[in-house]
Amino acid sequence: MSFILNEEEQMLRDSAKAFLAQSAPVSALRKLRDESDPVGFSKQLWASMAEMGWTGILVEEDHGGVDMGYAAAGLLLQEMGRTLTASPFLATSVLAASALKLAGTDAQKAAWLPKIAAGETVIAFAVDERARHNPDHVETRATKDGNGFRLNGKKRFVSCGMGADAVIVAARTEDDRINLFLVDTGAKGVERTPRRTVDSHVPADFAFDDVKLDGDALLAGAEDSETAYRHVLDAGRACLAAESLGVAEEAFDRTIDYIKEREQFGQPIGSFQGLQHRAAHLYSEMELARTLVLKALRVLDETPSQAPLWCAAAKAKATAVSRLAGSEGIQMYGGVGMTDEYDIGLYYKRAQAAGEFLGDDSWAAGQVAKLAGY
Amino acid sequence: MSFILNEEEQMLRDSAKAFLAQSAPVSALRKLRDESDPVGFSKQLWASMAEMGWTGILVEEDHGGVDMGYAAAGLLLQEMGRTLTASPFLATSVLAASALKLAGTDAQKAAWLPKIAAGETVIAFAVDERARHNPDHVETRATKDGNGFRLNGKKRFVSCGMGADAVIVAARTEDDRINLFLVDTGAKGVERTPRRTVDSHVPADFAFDDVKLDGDALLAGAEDSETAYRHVLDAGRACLAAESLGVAEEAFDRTIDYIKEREQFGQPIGSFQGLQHRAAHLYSEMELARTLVLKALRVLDETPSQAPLWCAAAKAKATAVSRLAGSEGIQMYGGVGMTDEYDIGLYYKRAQAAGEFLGDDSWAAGQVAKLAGY
Amino acid sequence: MSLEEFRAETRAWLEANCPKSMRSPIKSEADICWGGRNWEFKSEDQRLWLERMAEKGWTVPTWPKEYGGAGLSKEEAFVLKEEMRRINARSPLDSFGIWMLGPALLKFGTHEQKLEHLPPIARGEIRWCQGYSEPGAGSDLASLRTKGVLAGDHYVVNGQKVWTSYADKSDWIFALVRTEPEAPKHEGISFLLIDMDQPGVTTKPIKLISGKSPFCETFFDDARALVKNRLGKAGEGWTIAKYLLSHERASIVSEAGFGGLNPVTAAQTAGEVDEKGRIADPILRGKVAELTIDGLAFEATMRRVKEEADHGEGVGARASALKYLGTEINKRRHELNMSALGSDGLLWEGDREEDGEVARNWLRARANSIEGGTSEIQLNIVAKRVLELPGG
Amino acid sequence: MSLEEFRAETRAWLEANCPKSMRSPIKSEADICWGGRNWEFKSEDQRLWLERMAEKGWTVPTWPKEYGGAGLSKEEAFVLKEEMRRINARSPLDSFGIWMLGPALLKFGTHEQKLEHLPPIARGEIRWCQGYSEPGAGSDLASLRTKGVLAGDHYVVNGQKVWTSYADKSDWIFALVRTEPEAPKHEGISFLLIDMDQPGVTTKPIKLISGKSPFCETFFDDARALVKNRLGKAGEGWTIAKYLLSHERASIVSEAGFGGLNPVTAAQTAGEVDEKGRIADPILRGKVAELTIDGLAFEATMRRVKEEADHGEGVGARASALKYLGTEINKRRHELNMSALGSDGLLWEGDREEDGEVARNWLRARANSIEGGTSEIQLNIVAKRVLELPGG
Repeated sequence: MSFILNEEEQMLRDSAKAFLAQSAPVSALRKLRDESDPVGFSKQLWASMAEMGWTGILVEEDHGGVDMGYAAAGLLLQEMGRTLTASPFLATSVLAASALKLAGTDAQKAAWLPKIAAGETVIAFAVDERARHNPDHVETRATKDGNGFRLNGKKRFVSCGMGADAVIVAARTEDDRINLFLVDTGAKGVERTPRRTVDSHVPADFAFDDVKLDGDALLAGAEDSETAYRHVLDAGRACLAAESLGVAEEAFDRTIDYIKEREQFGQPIGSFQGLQHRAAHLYSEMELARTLVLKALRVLDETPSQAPLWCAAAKAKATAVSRLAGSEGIQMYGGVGMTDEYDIGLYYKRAQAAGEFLGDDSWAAGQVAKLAGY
Repeated sequence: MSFILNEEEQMLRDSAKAFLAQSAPVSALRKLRDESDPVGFSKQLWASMAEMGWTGILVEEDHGGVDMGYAAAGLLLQEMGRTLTASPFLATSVLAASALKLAGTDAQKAAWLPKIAAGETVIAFAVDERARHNPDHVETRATKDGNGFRLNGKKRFVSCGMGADAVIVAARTEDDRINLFLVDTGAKGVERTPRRTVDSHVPADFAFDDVKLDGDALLAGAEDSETAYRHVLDAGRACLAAESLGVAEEAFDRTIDYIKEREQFGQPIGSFQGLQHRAAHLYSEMELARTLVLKALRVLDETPSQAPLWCAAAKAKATAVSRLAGSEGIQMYGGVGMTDEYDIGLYYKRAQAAGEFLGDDSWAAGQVAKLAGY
Repeated sequence: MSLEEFRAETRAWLEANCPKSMRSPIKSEADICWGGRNWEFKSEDQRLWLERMAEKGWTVPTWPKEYGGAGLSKEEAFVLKEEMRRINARSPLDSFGIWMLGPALLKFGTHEQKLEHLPPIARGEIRWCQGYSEPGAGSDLASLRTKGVLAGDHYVVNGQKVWTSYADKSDWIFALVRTEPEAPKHEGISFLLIDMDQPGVTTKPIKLISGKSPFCETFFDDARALVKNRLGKAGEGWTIAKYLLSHERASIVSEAGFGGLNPVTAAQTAGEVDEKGRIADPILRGKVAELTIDGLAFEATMRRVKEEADHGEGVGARASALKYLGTEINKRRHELNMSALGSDGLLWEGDREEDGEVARNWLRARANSIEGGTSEIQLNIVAKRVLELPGG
Repeated sequence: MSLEEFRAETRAWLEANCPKSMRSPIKSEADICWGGRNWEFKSEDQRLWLERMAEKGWTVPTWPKEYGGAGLSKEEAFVLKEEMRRINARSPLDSFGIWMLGPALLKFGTHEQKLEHLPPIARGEIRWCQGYSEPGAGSDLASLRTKGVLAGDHYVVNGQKVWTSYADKSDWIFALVRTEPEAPKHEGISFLLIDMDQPGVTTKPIKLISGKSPFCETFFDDARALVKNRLGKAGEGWTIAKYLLSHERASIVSEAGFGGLNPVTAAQTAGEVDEKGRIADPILRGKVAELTIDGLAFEATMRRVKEEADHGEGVGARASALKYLGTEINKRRHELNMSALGSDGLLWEGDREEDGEVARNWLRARANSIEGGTSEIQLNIVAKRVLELPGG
C-alpha cells in the first residue's frame, strides 16, 4: 500500500483542479443558491463530468467506465471539496455505483452501470430515517407481493434526491435483513420533498407509500446483501472524508493567505504568535487527516476487509478537522468572515453538512471504539 | 447563597495561609517523602491543626467543634492544596466527621466527634474496591453475627489508612443495602498494606477477614444509610475539588511568576503571545473552577438536596483544571519543570492523585449527565 | 421617600399605567421599541407605554430630570426594575442612545450638548447608531481612517464605517473620526455626532453567512458635522471610545446566561435519545456533559462576579475573561446543538417560519467571539492587565 | 557485488557470527551496549558481538573504511539492517558518538580529526556525550554562556551544561562554547571536543519528577580543550549545531510509533471494562476513541512522510509538525493510561520491580514536548517555514 499517488492519479488530480476552477468554482454554487435551483446541482456540469470520465470512475471498463478505484474517486471529491462543487458524484458515481457493483446481478449491472458511466442518469442512495446517521435503524419495509415487492417507509435528507431519476433504498425484507432496492423516483406512491440545507444543497425527504416494485428492483447479486450495504457506506464515508479534507485544505489555504495580508496594529495579523501557533496546530491536524483519508481510500481498493475501521477513522478525523478549519477561518478573517460576501463561511457550512452525512465525528469515533474491540 | 466570603471565613483563610506557610510548606511534604514516613503525614501537624480548631471544623460545638460548615472546610483544603499539605483532614475531619454526623447515633457522635475535634484520633473512610471510583461497587459484606457483625472484603487506596486508628467502611448488609461501619484498625482480621503513591501520600489497602464487630460498629443513626453514605461522598468531592483548586492556583501563580522572569531570545518568555493566550485561557478556566467549588460548598451548607449535581460538577471541573494547570506549568517551566528540584512537578502529581480520588473528571461528567436527566 | 414607599408608589403606578399587552415577555426582535424619527409603533399600547414612561423619566430612570430622566438613585432604579419584572413589563424603549451615547454624553458632554441630545433619546424621538469599526480597523480600532476636516463651524467628513447596527433605520450616528492627521494614532481622533439626514451620508445593509442582519456599511461623502456636536476636545475621541468599550464589557456581566436551545433538548426534539431518555450517542453525550458543566459554571460565575462587583471588588479586566468564556462556551453550545440535531439542524429554508433558525443561530454565534473585541483581544487584555505579563 | 550477493553474504556472516543471546529484542535499558573506557560488558556474547561487528566496520556501516566503517552504500546498509532485523540481532553498539558526533565530524572535521576520533567511536572505545543546553539557554540555545578563552594551544573552558545524557558515564563531551565574546550571539560559538578525564570537568546527576534519570549537569572549571579539537572554525559552532539539530529532527521520522501501554489495555488490566469488554466509563471511552484515531493517524503519517521522503519530496520543516503531533499525542496517551488505571496508576513504589512504572512513564512523557525543541519551538518552525507566516 503506497501513500504516493501514481502518475495516473496525479494527472487526474491536476486535470480535476484545472477543470473545476474553470467549470465549477465557488461562484457556481452561489449561482445555484441565489437562483434557488430546484435540484441543487447543474446537469450541464454532470454531463461535462461524464465527458471527463469521472462519472464512471468506479465502473468497470466492460460497462463503459474507467475503473480507477476509490483512491481516484476520493481525489476527485477532494478537489470538489476545494471548490465546493455540488454534483451527484458522491451519490451516483460512488454510492449507487458501489451498490450496483457489490449487490447487483449481472443484468442489473449491465442495465445501470453504463448509464451511470455515461452520465445519463442520476441515482440517489437513501439510508437514513432519523436525524442522525444510523445504518442499523432501517424501518422501511419491502414486503413480498407476487413476483415483486411493496415498499413502505420514509427516508430523510437523501443527497441529490430532488434531481435523481432513481433511488437505491435500504429496506428490510421479511427476514428482517437489510436489502437494497432500486426505485424509480417517478413511480406511483413515491413522494419527495426538497430540503434546502445550510450548504445550499437540496437533499430530498422521500416517502414510499405502498410503492409497487418489480422483482428485479431488488439488488440480488450479493451473497450477503447487508454486508454489501455496509461496505457501500464505508466507501461513502471515505469519499466524503476526502471531500471534507478538500474543504479543510482550501479554507486553510485561504485563511493563511488572508492573515499574511490583513494588517492590524501595524503588522500582518499572521505575524502574531497566538494565531501562528493555532495555524501550525491546524496544519498538523490536517496532516493526520490527509493520511487517514488516503489510507482509507487505498484500503477500499486493496484490502477491503479493513475498510470499516479505517473509513470510520478517516470520517471522524476529516469531519473534526474540516469543522476546525472552517471555524478558525471565520475567526481569523474576523468580521468579514461573517459576511456572505466572503467565501470562508461557505466552507464552514459545507464542512458541517458533509460532516453529518453518513456519521459525524462522535458517531464515527464510537464505531472505531467498537471495531477496535472496546 | 452568597459568593462572598463572610468575615469569619476570610479570617480563617488568612490564618490558614499564615499557619501553613510556617508549619506545612512544600518542604514538609518533601521531608515526609524523603524519609519514607510510614504514615505519610505528620502527627505533630495534626495536633497543631487541632489547636487551631480545624479538626473540628464540621463538629457541632456541643461536641467540642467549631461547626463552621463545608465552605470553611473547603477554604482550609484550598489553602492546603496551595502548600501540598499532607494530613488526615479530608479523611477524618470531612469524611469521617460527616459520616458520623449524618449516620451516627447520638451515642456514636458523643463517643467519636469530640475525639475528632480534639485531634485525638485519625479515622479513615474506605469506599472503593476497584481501581476507578465507583460508589455502587461495594462487595464488602457485613453479615449479622449475634448482636454484632462479621466483616469480609477488601478496600483499596484508603486515604491516610496507614495512620488511622479506625476506619469507616462502606459494606453491604444482608438486605443488600450499603451501611457504614466503624472498625478499629487494630482489630483481629484487619490487615493493611501501604501504597506509596505518586503524590508522596501513603494510602492503605485494607483486607477484612472475618472481622468481628460489635453491634455499635454500625452507624445506625440515619433513616436511610445509603443516602447518608452518598452525601458523605458528595461532601468529599466538593472538599477535594477545593484542594485541587488550591493546587491549580498555586501552580498557576508560580508559573506566571516564572515566565515573567525566565528569558529566552532576549525577552521574558511570558511576553510571547503564544504563552500569553494559553495563560489567559487557563486563568479563565480557573475562574469557572473557583465558582463551582464555592457553589458546591455553599450548597452543602445551605441547600444540601442540590449537592449531588453541584459537587459532581465542581469535582469534574477542578480535576480538569488542576491537571491542566500542572501540565501547562511543567511545559512553561521547560526543562527545569521536569526536575525534582523544582516544585511544579509535585503540584502536577498531586493534581493527578486528588483528581482520581472519589471520581475523576470523566466519571464526574457522567454523573452530571445522569443527574441532569440525559 | 423611603425605598419601601418608593416601591409601593411604583407598583401602584405601573399597575395603573402599564397596558396589558405590554405585560408579557418580548417574543421576538419585532416586539422591541427602538423609537426614532421614522418609528412605526407596532401597537397603540406600545406608543402609550413609551409616552407614559418617558413622561415619568423612566425610560432612563437614573439620568437627571433636566435631561429627560427621573433622577433616581441606583437603589431606586433597581426597585423600578424589580417591580417591572414582577409584572413582566416590557422595556418601553431600547436604544444605543440609552446604552452607549447617553453615558458618554453624561460623562464628557457640555451642558448644552446634554440639553440638546439627551431628552430626544429619553423620549425615543431620535434613534442613534454607533460608527466605530472600519474595513481596515477592526481589532486595531485606533488605526481608523475616516477623516474630518475643519471648515468654519463644521467638519467635512469622508470615509466609511462598517458594522453599524441598524444604520439604515437610525437618525444620527456617533462616530470616531480622524480630525488631527498629524497627531499620533491615538491622539488624532475626535468623537463626532452626525445627523444622518443629509445627502453626504448613505448606508448599505451587510448580508451575513447567517442570513439577513441588522448591520450596515455607512459611507460619508463630504458629510457635515457641526463642531458644536463634537463630544470632548478635538483629539479626545479615543479616550471617550475606550470609556465606552470598557462600559460595554462591564455590562456583559449583567447579562443573563444562555437562553435558547441546548443540546439535550435538541437531541430530544430530534428523537436521538435512548429508552432512558439519555442522548443516544455516548460520545456526543460526553461532550454535552462537559458543556453542561461549563454552562453551569459560567452562569454561576456571572452571578459571582456581579456579587463581587457589588461588594466593591470591581470587575475590571476580568470582564475580558468572562467575555472570552461566555462566547466560546456559547459557540460550543451551538455546535453541539447542530450535532445533536443531525441533518435536522442543517435545514436552511422551509415552509415554516422557524425553519433554518437553528442553523442561523449557530452561524450567528460565531460572531460572538469577534464583535465587541475578539477572543484574541480579550486574551491579550487578561494577559496584560490581569496577569500582568510583560511585553507587547 | 550486486545487492543480492551482498544480502546472501551478509546473511551467512550474521548466521555464523551473531551469538545466540544477541538474537532477541532488547528488553530493557540494561541490554544496550554503550561502550566506553569504563564499559563493563553485560555478557561475553555482548563483548564478542561488538568486537566482530566492529572488525567488519558494521557498527557504523556507511562510514568510510579508513575511519572504522565499512564504506557501505545506503542500499547496502539498508540490506544489512533488514538482515539483522530478520534474526532479531541486537544493535552491537549504540552511542551519541555514532548518532550525532560522527555525522558532524564527517561533514565538518579535518582528515586528522576524523582519524583521531572516528575509529574509537566505531570500536566502542570512547563514549561521547552532548553539551548543548545551559541553565539560561534552553529554547534559545544561542544565548549560551559557557566560555572558552584561548591560551596557546588550548582553550580554558568555564561554565555549566545541563541535560547532558549519561555525562557521568561518558569519556568525552562535544560542547558548544562561547569563544568569541565580541561577536554577535550566533557567531561567537565554537564546537569543542573535550576530554572529560581531567580535574576541571565534573558531573552531577539530575533527579527528575519521574525518578532517576540519565541526565546530568556538567561543570567546567578551568577545563582544557586543545585547539586542534575544535570542530570547524572558531565561531562556526552554531552552524554545526544547527546541522545536528535538523539531523536529529529528521531522524524522528524514522522512529517507530507508540510502543508500550495503551488505555484500552490499561482499562482491561484494571478490570475497568463492562461485560462486553468495553471501557466501562463511556466518557473515558470516548476520549480513548479519539486517541485511537489520532494514534492510527500518526503512525500512518510517519510511514507516509517517510515514503514521501524516499520519493524525494523531503521532510524538511514538516518534521516539526510530526515532532509536535507525536509528543502531544503520546502525552495524551499517558494521561489516559493513568485515567484508565485509576488509583492503580498512582502507585509510585511497591514490592514489585514494575511498581510505579506507569506513573514514571506518564511523567517522563511530559519531557517529550520539551526536549529536542519544545512544542512551542516546533509550532514556530511550522508557522515560519512551512506556512511562511511573516514576522518574529
